[in-house]
Amino acid sequence: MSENNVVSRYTTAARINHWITAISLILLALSGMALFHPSLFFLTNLFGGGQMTRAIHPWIGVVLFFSFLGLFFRFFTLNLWNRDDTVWMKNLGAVINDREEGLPELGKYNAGQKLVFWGQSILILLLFASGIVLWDVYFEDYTTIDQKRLAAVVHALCAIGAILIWIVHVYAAIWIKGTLRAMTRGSVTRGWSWKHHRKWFRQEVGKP
Amino acid sequence: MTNSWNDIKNTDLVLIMGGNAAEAHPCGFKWVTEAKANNGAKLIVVDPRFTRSAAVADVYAPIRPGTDIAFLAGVMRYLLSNNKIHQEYVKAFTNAAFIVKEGFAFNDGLFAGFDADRKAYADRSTWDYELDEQGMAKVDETLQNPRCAINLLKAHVERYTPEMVERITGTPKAKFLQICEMIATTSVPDRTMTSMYALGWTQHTTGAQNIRSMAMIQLLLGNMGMPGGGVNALRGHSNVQGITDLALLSTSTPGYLVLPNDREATYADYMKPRAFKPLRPGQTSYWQNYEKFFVSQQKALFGTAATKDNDWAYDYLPKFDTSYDVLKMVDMMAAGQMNGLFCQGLNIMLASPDKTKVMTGLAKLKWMVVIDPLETETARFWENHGEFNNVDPKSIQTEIIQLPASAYAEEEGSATNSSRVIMWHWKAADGPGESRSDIEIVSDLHLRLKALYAKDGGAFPDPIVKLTWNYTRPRHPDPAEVLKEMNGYALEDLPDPADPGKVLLRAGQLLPSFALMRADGKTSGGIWIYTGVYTEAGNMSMRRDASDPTGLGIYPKWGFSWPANRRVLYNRASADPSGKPWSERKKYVWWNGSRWTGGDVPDYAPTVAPDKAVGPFIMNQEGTARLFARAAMPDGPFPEHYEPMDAYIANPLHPKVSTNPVVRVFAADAKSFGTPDKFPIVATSYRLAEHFHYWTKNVHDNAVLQPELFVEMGERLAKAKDIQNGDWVEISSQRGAIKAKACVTKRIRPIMVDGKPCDVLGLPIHYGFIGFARKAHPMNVLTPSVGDASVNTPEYKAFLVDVKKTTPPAQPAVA
Amino acid sequence: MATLQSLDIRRRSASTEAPPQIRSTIEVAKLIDVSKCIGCKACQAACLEWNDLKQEIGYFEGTYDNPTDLTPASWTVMRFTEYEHGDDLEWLIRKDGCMHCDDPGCLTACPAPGAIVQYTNGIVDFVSENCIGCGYCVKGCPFNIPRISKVDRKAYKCTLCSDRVAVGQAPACAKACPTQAIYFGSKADMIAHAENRVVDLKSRGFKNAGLYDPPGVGGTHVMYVLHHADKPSLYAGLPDDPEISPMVGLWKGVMKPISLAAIAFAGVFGFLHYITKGPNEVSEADQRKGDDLAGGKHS
Amino acid sequence: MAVTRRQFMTVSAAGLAASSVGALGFVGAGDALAAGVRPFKLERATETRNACPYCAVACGVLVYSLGDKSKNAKSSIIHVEGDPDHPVNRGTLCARGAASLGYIHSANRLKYPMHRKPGTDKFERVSWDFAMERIAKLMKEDRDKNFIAKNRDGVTVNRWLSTGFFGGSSLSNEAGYLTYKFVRSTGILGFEDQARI
Repeated sequence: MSENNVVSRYTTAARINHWITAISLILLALSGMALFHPSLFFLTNLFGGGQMTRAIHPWIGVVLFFSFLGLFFRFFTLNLWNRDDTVWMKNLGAVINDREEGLPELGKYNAGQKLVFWGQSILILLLFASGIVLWDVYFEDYTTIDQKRLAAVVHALCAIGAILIWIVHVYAAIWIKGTLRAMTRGSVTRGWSWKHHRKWFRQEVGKP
Repeated sequence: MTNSWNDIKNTDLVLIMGGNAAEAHPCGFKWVTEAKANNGAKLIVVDPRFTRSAAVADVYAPIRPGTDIAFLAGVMRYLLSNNKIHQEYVKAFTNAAFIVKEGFAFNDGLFAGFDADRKAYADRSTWDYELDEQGMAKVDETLQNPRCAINLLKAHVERYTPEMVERITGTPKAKFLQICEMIATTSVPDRTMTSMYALGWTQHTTGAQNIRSMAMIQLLLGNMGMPGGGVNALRGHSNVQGITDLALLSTSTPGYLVLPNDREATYADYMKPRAFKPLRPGQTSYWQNYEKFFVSQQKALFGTAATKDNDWAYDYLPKFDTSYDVLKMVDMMAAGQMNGLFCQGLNIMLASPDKTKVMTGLAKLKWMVVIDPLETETARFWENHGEFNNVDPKSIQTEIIQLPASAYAEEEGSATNSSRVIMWHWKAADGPGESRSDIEIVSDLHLRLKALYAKDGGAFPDPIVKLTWNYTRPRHPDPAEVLKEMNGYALEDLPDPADPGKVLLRAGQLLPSFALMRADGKTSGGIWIYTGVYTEAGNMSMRRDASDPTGLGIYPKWGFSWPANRRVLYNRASADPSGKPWSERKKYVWWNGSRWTGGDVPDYAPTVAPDKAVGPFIMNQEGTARLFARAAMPDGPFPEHYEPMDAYIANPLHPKVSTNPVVRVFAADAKSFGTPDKFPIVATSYRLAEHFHYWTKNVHDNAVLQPELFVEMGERLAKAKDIQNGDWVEISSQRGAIKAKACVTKRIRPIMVDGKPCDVLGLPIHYGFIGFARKAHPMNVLTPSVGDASVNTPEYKAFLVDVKKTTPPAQPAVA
Repeated sequence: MATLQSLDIRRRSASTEAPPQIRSTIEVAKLIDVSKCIGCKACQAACLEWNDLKQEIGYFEGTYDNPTDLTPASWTVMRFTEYEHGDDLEWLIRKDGCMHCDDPGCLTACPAPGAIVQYTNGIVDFVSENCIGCGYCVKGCPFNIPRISKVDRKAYKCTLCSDRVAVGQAPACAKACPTQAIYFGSKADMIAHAENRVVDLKSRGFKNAGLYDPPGVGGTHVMYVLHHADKPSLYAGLPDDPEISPMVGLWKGVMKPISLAAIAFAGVFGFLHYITKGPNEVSEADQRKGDDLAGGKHS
Repeated sequence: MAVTRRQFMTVSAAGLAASSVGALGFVGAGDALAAGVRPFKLERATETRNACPYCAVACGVLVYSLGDKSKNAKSSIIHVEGDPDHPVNRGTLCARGAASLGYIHSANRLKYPMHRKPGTDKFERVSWDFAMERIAKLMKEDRDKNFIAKNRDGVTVNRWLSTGFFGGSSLSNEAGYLTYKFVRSTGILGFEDQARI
């Protein structure tokens, strides 16, 4: 740590893991949207055309899945739900309006982050499963056309869900200043920690 | 065909029996669908299997293979006993009223004159008419005489009751009667039935009699010579009609003339029985012209070497002591009596019955020449193909020369379809590699042989050295030039017999009609029935005018239909004795007061008035068609049911004469027939819509459409033998065994024969060990080497087998 | 404007703009009369030959169906069904292949612009150049027709010989068919012809004979005359009442705009939130408190 | 219409623009159509009338070949379809006829005369001249040795039984007639074709 007045939040490995996931997700969203809506088909050019987009998309999905699996096992214990999260959720309005005073002190993740975590976990699992069903190159013969049709709907719905969650996630990082550096430099300021994740901060400070 | 493919559209009822037109002749079958769709016609299919023809039939009836005569005789009995015959037609145009000689009889399965030692009807003298003092046949117009042909026929078929028909054929009585009723509806003058048959009738030891039975039915119904009527052989190869006309057959010469035999030592001996004097007053008896056709042919073959003094080179023709047909040749080969063999586009190893015998024969040859566009099993019979052809090349001493022939679309010339229409085809491209046309190959061989004999002499060189080959380019004769020779031309000026001052034809001019042929050597013509195909007006086979003025599908200006561009044979019979059409609906050819007219060329002298009472069947001495065949058939003047040589049951009609008594069985094959105790299943062989004989296994797309040999069997049999669809099974007969994949189908059901259920099994023929389709055992391993009593067409269509589950062939079936 | 005068485009997959619609041409149709079909596979052979397709040679699989299913190189196959009822047996033989729906599910499902087009004459054609091989057409099709090639990952199916029709010729299969079980012409003529055929079939005892032109997909440009029009599924599973799957409808219908709207809404919401609420920043006080907490520990 | 260089440039530029737009996914309907519909492949192929080689219906066929039969174009058959004028098939073909292009170009077509010596396990390529000379010699040897001029009763029979000839029923009439003349002149009686089997 180059500065003394920061708190370490993510290890280098965690950050690499996160960014692989993030980039995969963005690429998946771009390629997926290109194939989802005709007005966005031009995005296939980013991937070398329609055939390439179609071919690459599932492979990126595989990367995302395993990358996310890493994140999942890294963080799932920290994302277990507790009573404070329920309180926090009840005061979501206050959170959005940046009036967090009086809310319980938070651990490493607030309820919103936990929802992002669990939301993406479930959706990525569903996306992976439905994606396999749709991945005709290798798995065409294992499912019926009706199952594939269902998978297509599930895949699209989950993808939209995941994109929406991603938007919330990204926006939160942009809105809450000082957040981004957690994933760029691995550390956050003490003030940020105090303000947003005081319980976690106390724990970090209390560490030997 | 007596009629034509197009004429089928005029029919009211189609009976497909002894054939499977939808699969074997789909584009001809179109005219059945047209008749159904536009003429309200019904379609009846009688077949051991529910075929693709049956799939579009109005009525389907199963039948045990090899029992068609019982069925058809049953139909005759129904028509006669219910008076559903065309009375006036039968009386006037058939020999129904002719009185048959005393002494003619049929008892216990045998006609009069049987010689048990020779296994032949040695004395057929009673198979004829009573003649009067003038040598004319006696008739009883009242049909009262019990020896009238029709009364003898009635007595003969009386045994074929619906119950007996069911007992022999397995066709349920109700179905049989339903079909009889339908057939009977065409006995009226304004309705006709057409019969479409092919190898399902010919390939039996009673083959010719099968067809005769149908001809008799059509005569009883008054359907011969009628539009939408006739007996129509669908035939196999694209030019099998032409090649038959041209007599690439052991004992024939072109135009259905007959090669001399040992009993005809001199030309006079040969011509004597061919005088064909009329048997009724005033009849045409067209074969009286036999000598004109024969002499013209000899002039075409031997030119100036054929003279009156040397009896038109009579001795240049070989004489036969017996028929050297396919079965006979294979028997001789297997006995080591042959040294050389040519196979020009005939894959004998797959095409002949009893493949094991064929193999033995081929291996005993000193040399064989194979001329073919394709690789064949015959050319490679010495090559080891694992289980499918398990031979040791080292032990086979046959020298083989394989010559590449050009094929389809690579040469020009004419061909004759089964409607007897001669049509020209043009060349589109050269053949592959160094391939040559058959014309070039044959010409080269002949010229080399001719040169050898001219130079060195040898055994009787004359016919070879004197054979005409005076084409502009002898090694590459122009097909048009050859067709002109076949058509014939005048060798000298031909004066008009009516007006000697006039010349009918100048020397060198092409004959417009065989009527101008002469027995004095002044005309030449290779095949009289083709005369008119190439006249001074040009090559008629090239005509492509697709107009059909009458709408009856005659197409008179398309190609040239032999004889004399006639499309429906015996068409004079489409008008009643007074020359009026039998009905307006079936109007075809009629007398207009001064001549015969209509859309077709009349099969009759054009200006002979009806009151001259000349019969419409002008080729016959009596001028009528024959319900009673006289001595024309070796196995009886009436058809009789005999069991196939692999007999499933003892013949219920006469168990002591169960099979055809005059069938030729070679000594080598005496023990080659199966019995139902060892082989309890009746099998038949057939063609599939997707393949043509043994050629198309060499065509990728056809191999895609039917890739592998299979054997069809009913669910009952499969269950009894624990066979599932797609299993490998072994099929065995007295001749050998093969493996194939099972096709278990509802389309073959067991039928009740002689009171017990009979299982039928079917095998397609098309597979072998050469080609892109999966390798297979040739199915003719199973079939018997025995043929029809009249013409020795092998009995491929009814034999006994057994079947059991087995393992896949040792060598994987990879193409 | 279409480069081929005879084939104007009516619909185009994954396209936001409608092609020019000013001209009107006759609609064509292929009428497959199952009651005349002899299953000779001439249509299959003609199709393979005309379209230069090289189908792999298979094995006998216990049935006359060869190949056993449609493939990228077999755009039509005959399907044989042995239909037993009581003592009677019928061998129902149906030529299977693209139905050229008026409302084509494949085109609806296709995400690649112009990979599937529907001409004004009714032919639905795959434009291989634009195909991305995603297989959505397979999922969109109510008849299970398109097949994706393992070689070039492009979708293939019957084109109704658009190349032949474009120059005024009948499709290769229709021309070849020996028994006129395949008939080609204007859709109006084909319907009229079918009506005559139905009368003939009824006269032969097929009380339920009829025309198969399923309304669920807006009608088709390949129609069947069936002897048992009340039970199309007898014919090797011809759908009784085909329609584009509701799931495909959902996926390719309302979901598309709603999803985009949701995403846009999320973006707009964030933007508005940011400009109204401003960034969520750490105050000096929080900073100090944080330092204190950490500092206490550190010093 | 003559296209000036300037017009050509303009056209090209427009084409370039169009193709760039195309690259972004806005393909024009016409382009899609042009790409989608295969050009009609027979437009200038040479058409020859022939007859299907298979069954005895002998359907009329139109054979299309590459090239216009000009001196420097080697004809190669590219397509076969039914002849609509032919009264019997009226343009239709069955599964065999419709696939007959595959017969013409079958990999199993014979291209060269081949010779298998007794007891060997392979065919060797030989010249036509060798093959024909050999056949003529074999024929003459066998005929001279086994020709039967008279039978036991002294009747002139002039037959040759030790060699047989199976002819093909797919020969043209002319080839069949010449085959008949050739074979009959030698005295061969074992002379058959598919008509009987």
